[in-house]
Amino acid sequence: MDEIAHTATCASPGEVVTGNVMPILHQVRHALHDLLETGKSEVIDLRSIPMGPGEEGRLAEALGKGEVEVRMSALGPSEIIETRYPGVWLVTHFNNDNEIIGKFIEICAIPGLVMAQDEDIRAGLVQLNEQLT
Amino acid sequence: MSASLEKGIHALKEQINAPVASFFSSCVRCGLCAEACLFFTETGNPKYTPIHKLEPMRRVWQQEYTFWGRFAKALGLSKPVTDKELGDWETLVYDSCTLCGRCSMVCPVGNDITYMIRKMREGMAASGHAPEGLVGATKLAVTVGSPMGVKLPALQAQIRQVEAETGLKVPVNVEGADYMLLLSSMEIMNFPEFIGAVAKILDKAKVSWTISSEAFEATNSGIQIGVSEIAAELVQRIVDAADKLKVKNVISPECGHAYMAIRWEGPNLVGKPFSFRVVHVLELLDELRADGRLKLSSKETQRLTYHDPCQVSRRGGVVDQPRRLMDMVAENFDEMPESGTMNWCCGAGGGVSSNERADDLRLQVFKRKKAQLEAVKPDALVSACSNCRIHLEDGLEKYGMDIPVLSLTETIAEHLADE
Amino acid sequence: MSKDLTIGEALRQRGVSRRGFLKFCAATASMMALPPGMAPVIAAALEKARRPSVIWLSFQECTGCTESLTRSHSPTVEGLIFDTISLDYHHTLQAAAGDAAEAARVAAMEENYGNYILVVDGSIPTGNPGFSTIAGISNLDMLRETAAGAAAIVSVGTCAAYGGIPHANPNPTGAASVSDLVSDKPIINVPGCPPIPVVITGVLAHYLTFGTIPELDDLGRPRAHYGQSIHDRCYRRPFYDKGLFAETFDDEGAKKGWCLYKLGCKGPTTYNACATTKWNEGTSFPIESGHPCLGCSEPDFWDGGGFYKALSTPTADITRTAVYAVGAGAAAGIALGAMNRTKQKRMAKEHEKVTIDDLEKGD
Amino acid sequence: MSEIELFNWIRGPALQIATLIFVVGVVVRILEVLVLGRKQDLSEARGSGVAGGLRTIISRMFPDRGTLQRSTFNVIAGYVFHVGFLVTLLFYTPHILLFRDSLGVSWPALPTPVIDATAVVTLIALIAVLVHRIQHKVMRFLSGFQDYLVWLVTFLPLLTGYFAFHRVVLDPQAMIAVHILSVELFMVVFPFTKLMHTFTLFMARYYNGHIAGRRGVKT
Repeated sequence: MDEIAHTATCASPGEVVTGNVMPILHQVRHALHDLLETGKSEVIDLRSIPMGPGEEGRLAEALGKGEVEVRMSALGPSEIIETRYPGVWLVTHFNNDNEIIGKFIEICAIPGLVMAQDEDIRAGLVQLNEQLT
Repeated sequence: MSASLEKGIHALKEQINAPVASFFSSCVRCGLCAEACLFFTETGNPKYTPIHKLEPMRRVWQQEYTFWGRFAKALGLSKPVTDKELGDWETLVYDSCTLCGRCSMVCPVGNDITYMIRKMREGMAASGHAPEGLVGATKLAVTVGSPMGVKLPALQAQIRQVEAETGLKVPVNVEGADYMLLLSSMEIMNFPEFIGAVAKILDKAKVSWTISSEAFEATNSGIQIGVSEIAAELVQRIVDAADKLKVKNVISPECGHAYMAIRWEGPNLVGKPFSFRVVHVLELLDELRADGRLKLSSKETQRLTYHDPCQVSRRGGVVDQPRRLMDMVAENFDEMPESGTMNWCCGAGGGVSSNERADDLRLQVFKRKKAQLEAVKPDALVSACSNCRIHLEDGLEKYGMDIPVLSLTETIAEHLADE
Repeated sequence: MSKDLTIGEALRQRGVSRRGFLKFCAATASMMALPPGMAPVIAAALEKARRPSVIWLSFQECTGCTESLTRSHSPTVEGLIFDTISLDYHHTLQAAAGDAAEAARVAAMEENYGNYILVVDGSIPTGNPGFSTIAGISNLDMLRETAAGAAAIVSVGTCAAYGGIPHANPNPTGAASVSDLVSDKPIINVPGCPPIPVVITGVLAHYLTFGTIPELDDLGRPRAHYGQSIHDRCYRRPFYDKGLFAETFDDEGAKKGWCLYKLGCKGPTTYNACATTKWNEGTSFPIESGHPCLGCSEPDFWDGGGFYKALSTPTADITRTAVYAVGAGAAAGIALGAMNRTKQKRMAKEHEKVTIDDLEKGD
Repeated sequence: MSEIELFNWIRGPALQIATLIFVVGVVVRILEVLVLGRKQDLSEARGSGVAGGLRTIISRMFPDRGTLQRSTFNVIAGYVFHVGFLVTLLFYTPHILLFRDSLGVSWPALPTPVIDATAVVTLIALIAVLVHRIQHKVMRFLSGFQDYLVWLVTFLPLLTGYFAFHRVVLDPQAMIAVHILSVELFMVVFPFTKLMHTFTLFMARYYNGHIAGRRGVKT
């Protein structure tokens, strides 16, 4: 934890620390615990939390990278990365100009968006049917 | 028979100066002065809060000497001070204030409340609200020369008695003497031993001294009642006698207010500096001690404590001298809690003892001194003011305490080395 | 695109997958400053919501607000929201001009009477009606006429919300805000100069999603976006609390990113979402770029003292007043003091001698 | 008048009026006292009056033992609210900026959490002294309308400042306006009331110490 605390709070010279990185990590820890105990998933909207320049980077650094990386292309690209803590996902949505339109931490087995949606499956089936007939 | 409200207000207006204005401007009504006043602490009655005793004078200041007060007065918004109010304040200003000055030491904004009470009495006296006892004493002081009506023959009789007892000559009207001794009537009538003690000490120390037959009274009722011109007249008698005998020094006896009157108020009352120096008898004794001219052969062995007369120490500045003398004469000298400039008044100074109306009150507030003495439990109590001594004896008797009250000068005289 | 389509249908027609729609809803929830858990609710609501008709009126304004909203060429989420509405009249954006444009407005009003959303940017002159007219119609008349059939009014930008720059002292045109002139319709103020684009669309999204206007503060602003001050959400706040301030724009403090309070930052009295939502797709906001907040989303921000004067400093020249006051006080004080002194001396001079016979009261 | 116009009036003309009354009033009252003068003391001095006066200005900041023991609450609460009032007034950044802007001098500020805590302590102390004033028989006896008015005008700037700092009760702009207004009230009331002790106590202590100093008494 010391190392995380270090990464999370020690800014390089010229950087600004709001002190919001550590609380987010704690929130993630509680959410992970809840996920195991009750199966309840949680989403944290990173855009609602004040962040100084470089702080989002430090948060990402503190979370690290895990085994799964998903790239999606639906109404612009999306990036869904499992962090070094399984069950904690860093989700970033972009628009077609590659501008960020949403950034979340999701605590769940797998983010719902990754799963194929019934409606899309149905549409895909229709399409496949059309192709095969 | 011409005292009037107008004269009183006039006198108050006359008395208000920059210090008074700064004091009234600064008071925040914190009430801390109450806890410094034995009339409050021993009665618990808030009307005895020192600053409250000045309320009519404060109103005169506000109405006459502040811009918004003048403004309000011009608009008829302020309530003038009435004769009834001054009458109501009479007991507060005379009976329940000994001018001890303790409140002036604790006021956090630095108000010298005592200084103002002294001034307020000018207005009270001019408006005819001085207590009967003090009026009588003042009349005697002016007409007879002593507030107790002690005349020269009485003094001469006491001198003869002293001369017989000591075998020493008490010099009277000796021109060119270095020191002229003043006495308080109480000393002449109640403690003539004091004259003998001074005679013995000064004889051993080879000090040339005298007593004037024209001005031997040291006390000044004019100050206690608050009439400056009467006070000035009484001081002038001493000045004239001192000039006539061409003395270099005048000794104020063991009396607090006498010292205040002649040492600190005197020159201001007569309007010019004295041609002679004024010393309190303890100051003189301490000087002689320092010069090696005051030698003792033995010491007092009983446990002693020293009661500071307010006008000698807190208001007079003779604080260290009595302590050096006590150390010299006593083997076992213990200070009371809150001594020196923070000492508690006996309860009878400032004219209270001349005012029979205040007799019960002064004995009631003596409980403060009683508590102080109980903390030390001395075998005897030493002081340097005949007025304090009489009241201390009264108080001790009333509360059934068997503690003798001694004069510091007399105690020293008893232990003088023979050589 | 037919007006009868629901938003869900409209998006699907554009080839947006369900997954894309859900992503859109997640981003919309974020935009509306709603908790992320609200995304499915938004999805369900938007799926069925009808595309509302919107009439956009521009009065005394600089087009900055429209620019803010439309500056992006590609379909952003805000753009999509915008695309899903039926923008029936916007004289800057629409192709039609002159009578044709006015005809479109009148037609949209008649067709959707009582149901359309009226968006206003710019303040309305209440002085000479000729100060600002469109197709010969004064702004005031057009506002009254169009507002009459609106379901709700969105005042976009500080000019429409509070009068803005045209209203600044001495306000030569008698500029007034929409809420000054219309009182019988729900009005949502989206102030800012310009407002953050996602806030504009967030408000529209809210209306689309819930069919109601969002919760407003006492200045008519949606609490979701204007509920907290810039200062409270500012990443430089810790420096304020520690007392570390930039004193000039190029000192060490400025370089270290310390608080800009002393340089006139109005963050403490300004309510807006800049500090978290940020600008340019969340890139940054003025304070992050090193400039103090001007307080542009507050009424009369233009008249609130200098932009570079610290909030706590007086707007008047107190120093000069104090100097004059000392002079006047000294003169008056010496005069009054001299009067006091004279009075006191006179009292002493007129003193009647008190003798022992005067110690008792006369008759 | 719109809210901001009112706010600007409070920060502008109203502040000027308050400053004018405050400064003129204080200067007049100080001079009114000083010019009145006093007679030269003709008695032979035992010690230095000037030294005594100057010493007393400092020494009266500290109570004697007996007073501290007998009036512990009064002394401590008095200290706390005076120090707290001055700390919040003089060491809060926005206040320092105000002084820098109007007087041209500035000094380092204290961290805002410290100011925040100080304000709370001061408010509590002020409430305590009010309760004390009402309950203590001497203080209640001595107190009149002016004493409660002065308490109120001292309390309000702290309370409104605290509210403004925490953005509660009113929206912050309005709260700051109310805060400044309360300070203006304080300034206007100042020269006419015992608040003048802020300045005159130096004179009072000096005169007292001068009288005592000449007599060789340490006060």
